[in-house]
Amino acid sequence: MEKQFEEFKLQLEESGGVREKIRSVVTEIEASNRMLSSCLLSVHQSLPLSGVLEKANGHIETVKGLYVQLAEILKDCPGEFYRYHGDWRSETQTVVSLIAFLHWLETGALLMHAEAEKKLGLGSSDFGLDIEDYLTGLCFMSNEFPRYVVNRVTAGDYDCPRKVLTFLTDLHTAFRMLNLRNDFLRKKFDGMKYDLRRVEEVYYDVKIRGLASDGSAQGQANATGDQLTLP
Amino acid sequence: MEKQFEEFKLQLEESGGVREKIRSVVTEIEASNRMLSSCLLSVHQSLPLSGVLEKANGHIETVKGLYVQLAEILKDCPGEFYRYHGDWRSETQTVVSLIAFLHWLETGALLMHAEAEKKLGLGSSDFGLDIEDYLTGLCFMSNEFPRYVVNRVTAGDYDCPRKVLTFLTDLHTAFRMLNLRNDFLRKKFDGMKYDLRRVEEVYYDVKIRGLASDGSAQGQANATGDQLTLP
Amino acid sequence: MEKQFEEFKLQLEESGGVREKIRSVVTEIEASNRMLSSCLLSVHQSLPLSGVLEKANGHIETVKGLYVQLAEILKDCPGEFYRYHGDWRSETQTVVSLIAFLHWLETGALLMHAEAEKKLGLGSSDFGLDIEDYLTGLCFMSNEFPRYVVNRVTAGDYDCPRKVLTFLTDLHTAFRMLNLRNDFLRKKFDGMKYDLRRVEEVYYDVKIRGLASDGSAQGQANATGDQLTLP
Amino acid sequence: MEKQFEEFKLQLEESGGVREKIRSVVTEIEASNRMLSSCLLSVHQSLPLSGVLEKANGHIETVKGLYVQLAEILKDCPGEFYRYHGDWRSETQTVVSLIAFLHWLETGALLMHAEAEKKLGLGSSDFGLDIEDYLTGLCFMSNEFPRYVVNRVTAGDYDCPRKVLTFLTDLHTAFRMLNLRNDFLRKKFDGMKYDLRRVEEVYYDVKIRGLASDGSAQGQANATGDQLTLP
Amino acid sequence: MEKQFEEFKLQLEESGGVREKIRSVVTEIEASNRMLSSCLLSVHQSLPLSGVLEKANGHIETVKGLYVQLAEILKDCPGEFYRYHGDWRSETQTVVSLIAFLHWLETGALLMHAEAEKKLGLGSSDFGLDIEDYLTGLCFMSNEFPRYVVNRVTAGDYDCPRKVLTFLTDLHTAFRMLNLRNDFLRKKFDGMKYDLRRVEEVYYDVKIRGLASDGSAQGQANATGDQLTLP
Amino acid sequence: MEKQFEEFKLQLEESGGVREKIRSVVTEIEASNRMLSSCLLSVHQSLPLSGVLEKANGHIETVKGLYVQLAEILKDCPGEFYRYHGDWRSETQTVVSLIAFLHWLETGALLMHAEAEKKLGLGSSDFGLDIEDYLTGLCFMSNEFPRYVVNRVTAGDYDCPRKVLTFLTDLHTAFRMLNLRNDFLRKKFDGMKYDLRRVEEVYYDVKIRGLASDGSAQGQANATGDQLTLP
Amino acid sequence: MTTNSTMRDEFAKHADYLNSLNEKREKVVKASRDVTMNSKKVIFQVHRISKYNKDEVLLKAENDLVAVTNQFMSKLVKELQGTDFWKLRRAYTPGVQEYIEAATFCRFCKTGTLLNLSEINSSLLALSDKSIEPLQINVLDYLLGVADVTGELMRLAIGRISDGEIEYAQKICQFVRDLYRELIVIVPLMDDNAEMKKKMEVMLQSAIKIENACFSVHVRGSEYTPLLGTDNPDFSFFGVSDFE
Amino acid sequence: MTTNSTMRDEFAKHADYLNSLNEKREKVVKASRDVTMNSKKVIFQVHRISKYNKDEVLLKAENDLVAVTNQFMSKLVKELQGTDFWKLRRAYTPGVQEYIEAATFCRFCKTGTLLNLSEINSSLLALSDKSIEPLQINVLDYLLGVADVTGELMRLAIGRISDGEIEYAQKICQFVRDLYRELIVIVPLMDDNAEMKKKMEVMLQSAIKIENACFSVHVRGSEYTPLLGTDNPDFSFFGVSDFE
Ligand SMILES: [Mn+2]
Ligand SMILES: [Mn+2]
Repeated sequence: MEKQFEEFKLQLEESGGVREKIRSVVTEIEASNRMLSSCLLSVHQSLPLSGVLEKANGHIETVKGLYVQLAEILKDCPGEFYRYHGDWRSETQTVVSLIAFLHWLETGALLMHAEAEKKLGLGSSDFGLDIEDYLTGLCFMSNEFPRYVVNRVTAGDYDCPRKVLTFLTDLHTAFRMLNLRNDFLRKKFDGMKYDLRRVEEVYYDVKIRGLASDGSAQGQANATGDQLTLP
Repeated sequence: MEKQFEEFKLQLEESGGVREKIRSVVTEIEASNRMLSSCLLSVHQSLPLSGVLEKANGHIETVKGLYVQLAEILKDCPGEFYRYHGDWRSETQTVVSLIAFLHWLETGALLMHAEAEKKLGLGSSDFGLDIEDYLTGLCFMSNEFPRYVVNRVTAGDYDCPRKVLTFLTDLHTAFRMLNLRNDFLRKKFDGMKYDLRRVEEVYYDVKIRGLASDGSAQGQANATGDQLTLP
Repeated sequence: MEKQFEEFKLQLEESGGVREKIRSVVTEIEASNRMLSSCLLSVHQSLPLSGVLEKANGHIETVKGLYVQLAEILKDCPGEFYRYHGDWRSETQTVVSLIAFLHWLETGALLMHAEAEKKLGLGSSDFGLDIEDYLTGLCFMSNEFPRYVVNRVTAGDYDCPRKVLTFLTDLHTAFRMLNLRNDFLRKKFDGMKYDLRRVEEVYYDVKIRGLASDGSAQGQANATGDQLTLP
Repeated sequence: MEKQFEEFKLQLEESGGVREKIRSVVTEIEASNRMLSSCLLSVHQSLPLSGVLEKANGHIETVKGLYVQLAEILKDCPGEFYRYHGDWRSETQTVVSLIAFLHWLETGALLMHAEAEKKLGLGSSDFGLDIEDYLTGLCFMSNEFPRYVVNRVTAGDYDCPRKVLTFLTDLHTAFRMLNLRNDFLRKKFDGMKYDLRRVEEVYYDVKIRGLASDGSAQGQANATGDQLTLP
Repeated sequence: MEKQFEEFKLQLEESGGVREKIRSVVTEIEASNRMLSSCLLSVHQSLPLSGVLEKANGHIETVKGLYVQLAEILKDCPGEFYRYHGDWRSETQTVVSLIAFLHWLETGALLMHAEAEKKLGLGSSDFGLDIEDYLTGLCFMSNEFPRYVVNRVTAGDYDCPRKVLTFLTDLHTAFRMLNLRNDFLRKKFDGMKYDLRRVEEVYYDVKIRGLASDGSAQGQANATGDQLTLP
Repeated sequence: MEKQFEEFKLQLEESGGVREKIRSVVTEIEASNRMLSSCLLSVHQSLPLSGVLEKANGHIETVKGLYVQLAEILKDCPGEFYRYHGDWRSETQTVVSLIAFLHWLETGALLMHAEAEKKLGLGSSDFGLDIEDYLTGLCFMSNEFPRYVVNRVTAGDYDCPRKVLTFLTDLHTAFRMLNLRNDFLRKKFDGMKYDLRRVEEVYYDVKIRGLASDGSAQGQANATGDQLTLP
Repeated sequence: MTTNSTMRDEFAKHADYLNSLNEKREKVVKASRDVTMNSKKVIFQVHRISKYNKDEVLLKAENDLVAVTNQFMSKLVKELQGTDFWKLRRAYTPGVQEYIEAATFCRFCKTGTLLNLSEINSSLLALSDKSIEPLQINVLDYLLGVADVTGELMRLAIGRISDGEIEYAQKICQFVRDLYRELIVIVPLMDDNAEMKKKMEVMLQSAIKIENACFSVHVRGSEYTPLLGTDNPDFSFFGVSDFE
Repeated sequence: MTTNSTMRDEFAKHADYLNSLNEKREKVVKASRDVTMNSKKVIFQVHRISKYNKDEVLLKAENDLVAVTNQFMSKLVKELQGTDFWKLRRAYTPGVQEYIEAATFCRFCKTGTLLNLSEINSSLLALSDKSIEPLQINVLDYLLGVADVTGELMRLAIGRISDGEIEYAQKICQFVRDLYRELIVIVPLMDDNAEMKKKMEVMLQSAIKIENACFSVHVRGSEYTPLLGTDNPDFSFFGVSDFE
């Protein structure tokens, strides 16, 4: 009996050590996420977008470095990715939502799963970006849009709602293809329709007042800076 | 975007399918556990032990078959043992507690981790018996002993408390070597001391009344059947 | 549209009326249950059992009258027993627990389902005693026994634990035959084992002190009144 | 005692079996509802209505088939419709909301209770469409209209708000005739007034801008396809 | 002990009886409120105001009769007004909102506390109108105005927003004199700001289009009937 | 604004750093406590007391060193003892219970507050032993005695119950001088009554059998070693 | 504008009303907290009872209770004078309940009986200014306080057994059971009984704890009854009296 | 017995300690409640602001706040003197938070800036007895109070829009956003941040409410910008000024 427990002791200490290392990196990821999030929040204030994006990309580099550290730690535990997965899941969903929002700001397009992995320095080893985490992150990203379009319109950018609406409608349609289980992700996705609805209403508000361009005439006069030219 | 979600759909359906298959086997394991538990419970009623053990071993064969099925399902998902682990964790802890108790009844010794794996047909493939599940199972087993000694003494078996006490004290000492995290297992282990305490009290009750043998003289007169001769 | 809603109005008012009538009877059942329960509580105080039983049977007559009223109300809604069932379910479980306990006090035997229906004046019409309610009631009854045996022993009745233990063990064994769903009843039944365990401990306490009769010698001297002679 | 529990075992297994069968059909109904809902949602994107309706009617056929299966299962349990009713209640309310919305799109009129039953293949046997489920479904349908009129107006259909407003006002007036209990349905109905209010606001928006036709001149110019011609 | 509890039982049964009587009257008040509300709601549909008011006043007579009944019941419980107050509080807040709205429709002025009491037949005995209920009722009344002005404007009454705006602004200013706790009333009062905002927006809409009269020339052309001439 | 928050961030990071340092020391205290507890637990198994005490005192030295480290850390945060107090409160209560039990084993007397501080190397600086923690620790110590006397009697030391009983009775009487709030400490103190009761029962058991010495004749025959000679 | 100033007058009245109501409520809450804290002290004083100091300890407890009544309940009564008691009930019910708990606890220890609500209320009459309606504690607060006292009685019973006063413990057991049996019928009649329902569960647990303690003493005593050559269990060995 | 009496002496000390700690806690709780109630009144006074009475209303609010400081905060400070501030923090934190809320609210309305913790703390220094360590509000209570003020700012913003003060509303909006962006980074560093996390959610909702109101005014104004022949939306139609 004693010999067996001797061995258990070693194994438990080993996995305890792994957990401790993970915890420490995850705490740093959370702090970086907060910085990134705080930085991205300034898009609501119509500061010049280029400055925001540059600063944000700096934070992403930090986060990427941390994920590489995580992957390094996990390298010594082959086949145990999902054993510890719960320890960084929530932070990963957050970071996906942030980098996907940022990507949309930069390109007007959806950040693909492979791109997200690349941005976080993952995917080459066993340590990948779980699909459900990626999808949950997209749902969180969607939650940012209603506030964004409202503030863009207040800043005089009447074209933004249409663009966001197109993007969100496509995303929502794509999600509907999936057969989601009755779980956390499903609930988050069910919430996405409220974002869509709110964006529709904002679009309605500018459209009915004749403020929205019809999308055909690109590049109309606008005075509020560089945010409009991007997406 | 569509292509990516197409692919997600396939992957989610696949893992959904795995989960469904697991669920169905786990439901059967749970039912078998109930049968096994029900069968083992009759030791509290002082039925002849040999009959109980034989029947119980039959149920274990069933459970073993089910675990082999589980392992078979998981074979197609290399590296994902811990992804689905939560789906059968609770049932596994229960079955460990039952077969360890049975093993003690048969041999008076602790069922080792390797023996437990063997009894459940596991260990050869990726699908093993998680150490923490094994340990949690032992804690659950310990919970059965207070009731057992009480009923054995009522049935006139005054030697049982001493044997159980020795066994539980050793087990408790072995557990104390481990550096448990502040989690479920730790809480269960913390509960073991109440079992120990209760068995000590029963031993005290028989000892102070001069009913306990001193352990040196084996084979003293007892009238209640074959249970006493085993451990 | 109007005509349809006109009709709905009538139907909703009708079923509303039924519900109101049921509510009023159920309130009375609850009050009677309280009286009955208060009356039965005196068995813990070792008052002469015959007086308690007589008074209790009086209350049961009242309850029976109320169930007959309920059945009468339901007669006008054929096929809708289960539509309103939730409105009296909890009170029915309580009353079953009370009359089953009373029955055991009187006869030492289990109150059968058919007997319970008869005691409540049910069974002839569509209005029967739902099996799961009956079983839940038995679980509630079981919760009374630990306290009962403790108080009986304090009152000097050392034979009571053995009788109760035999009864509860049989009941528990019978219940184990059932394949209960993972619901309310299952949880209540899972609780029954704690009652059993407590009664075993009380029996142990009297047995180890040589206070328990061995069950063969009936009618030994006891001074605390008529409670002992019954079961 | 044993014989009684033997019998209970059979009965519980039987009703457990019924429940399992229902569960499996209801899961399919839920999936079909999701397909139907997803299909109907495209009316918000101003796709040609005729295609949407055709596809939707296909899904309804599937759902109808499933309800026929449910009714078949229940045939063996006369008088127990309400015993299992809770198992499909929520899905039924959803399907009613969907087919009623579809019906309005096709005819501009309210789907009557009898029509709803017919669409779901119910009503001939014991298995009918519970009135409260039907009414709750109508409330859910009402929740779709605010979003619908917003999107229709955005798409240039300025006549839609008036039509919806007339319909919702009538529906709301009809509901007000009912004396609803203080329950789930009542809460849902209380929510309908917010839908009404929102539609009034959209109507106000088009009216004050002189965009709304006055309802007398049908067939004014519109460019967004066939949706406008229907209701 | 028994004697005291006997007495308590009588007292509590008595107050239970009071409560039951209150409950029955309150149910009727609630039904009358629904009728009154339903009647008043037709002002949103631009029916001739005089008819609406007449009918509404009829309902108020009914409600008044019911409050007199309540006061009668309470007469037997001197000093216990606030013991039972919670039983009719919510209905009283509703009725205040309705009669205050009606009063505004009739006079364009605020219904004072004393007037409200008079309309409900209260104030002479112990049974008065609680001030916080009165104030909460006024907040509820305020919630009706945004919908009202929207519908009035839709019906062509462009003078209504200005009148409502003046009234609501004064009411809001008056409310700000109060020091509220962080409770229900404060939350309701917070809502009044949004009503005010909405009415301003409608006023702005008509003003900017030159539709609003400037308030000096009464009796300008309007085609939608008698509603405008009143306040 | 930014400047102030920058400063806050620094301050909070600093106190976060303090917390982290504390956490690390407290983890070590917890581990040492487990060792100490494990070592003291062997008194239940009747190992020679002197060895146990020596080993235990070694562990206490370790713990003392850790508390000195804690005090050192806190030196940089004057006046903030109670800010971080919650972080080591539970461990301190545990260590008090252990050293107080050890002290009783060595001297038969209560470890006073000042003595406890001294044993932990505290009291000279701002970092003291909170009185409520000390008292809670004493309650925890009391919980050990019932088990201790049971095992001592089993080991043949019939004099132990009397000594423990005297000590616990005095302690209980002293505790009753306190006016406690309805908090954690009161709940723990309530538990002490049950320990006292249990020790009395054991004392009664040995007394009634004539096994207990009457306390006047020290040094009566005992065979189980040196434990008895100490307290 | 006239309307406007009429409105202002109306709301000025309401503002005064709300301000004074709030101030009164605050004062009542404070007075209630004082009653709570000092009633708790009385309860702890009673728990200092032992086999030998009973009279002395109870005398002090009773004096303390009188002080609570005269100093703190009277303050509460004063703050409440002229208000609707039911309106501010939530502000003072904690204090009143704790006071009931302390008063009934003292009484039981003194006489073994339940202190009646009418007795308490008549003692409160003396505290009130004669000209204004005096505070009378209502049945609900009384019952809520009485429910709490069973927890203290349980603690007392365990202590009494330790002191060898088995019969005293059994008397407490009987008393708690009686209370429970009476209350179980009354609870559903109480105005807002969610709080009381929780207390009933605690009360049942207290009763069971006392019963288990009595059971334990009984079986232990019974084991040696024949040995000691007597019919009645001899509990004189219980308690620590014989070695002090 | 010696042991016994030593024990008694020891526990007599502890009893005194616990009694005086409890009494002090009670006094602090009461003082804190007074601070809360009167700070709330200051907040309501600020809300009485309108386009025209700004100076007058704020002057009264500031005077009221000074009264709260001198009458009620000073009482709290007095009760706390000589105690470990962290030990009794739970007893006074509600009052202190509400006080921070009132003080920062006043300051924002006056100057559009955030009142710093150091300013508040230096004003408290004046209240303390010089010989004893003065009460200094800690960062946590300050931040919790500041988080609350955003709710009041939201109410203020809605009111300002009604008064036609669109720019004022936008200034508030900017201020609340800045606060949120600063706090979001700091929250995880706070000692026990469950309470703060909840407040952050409320704060975000407040920000969104202000943004929506600003949006609504903006699109409505923009619709007619061309019509009015100007580049900037004309908000002069907002507010009730023009018909009074
Ligand atoms: Mn208490
Ligand atoms: Mn506030």
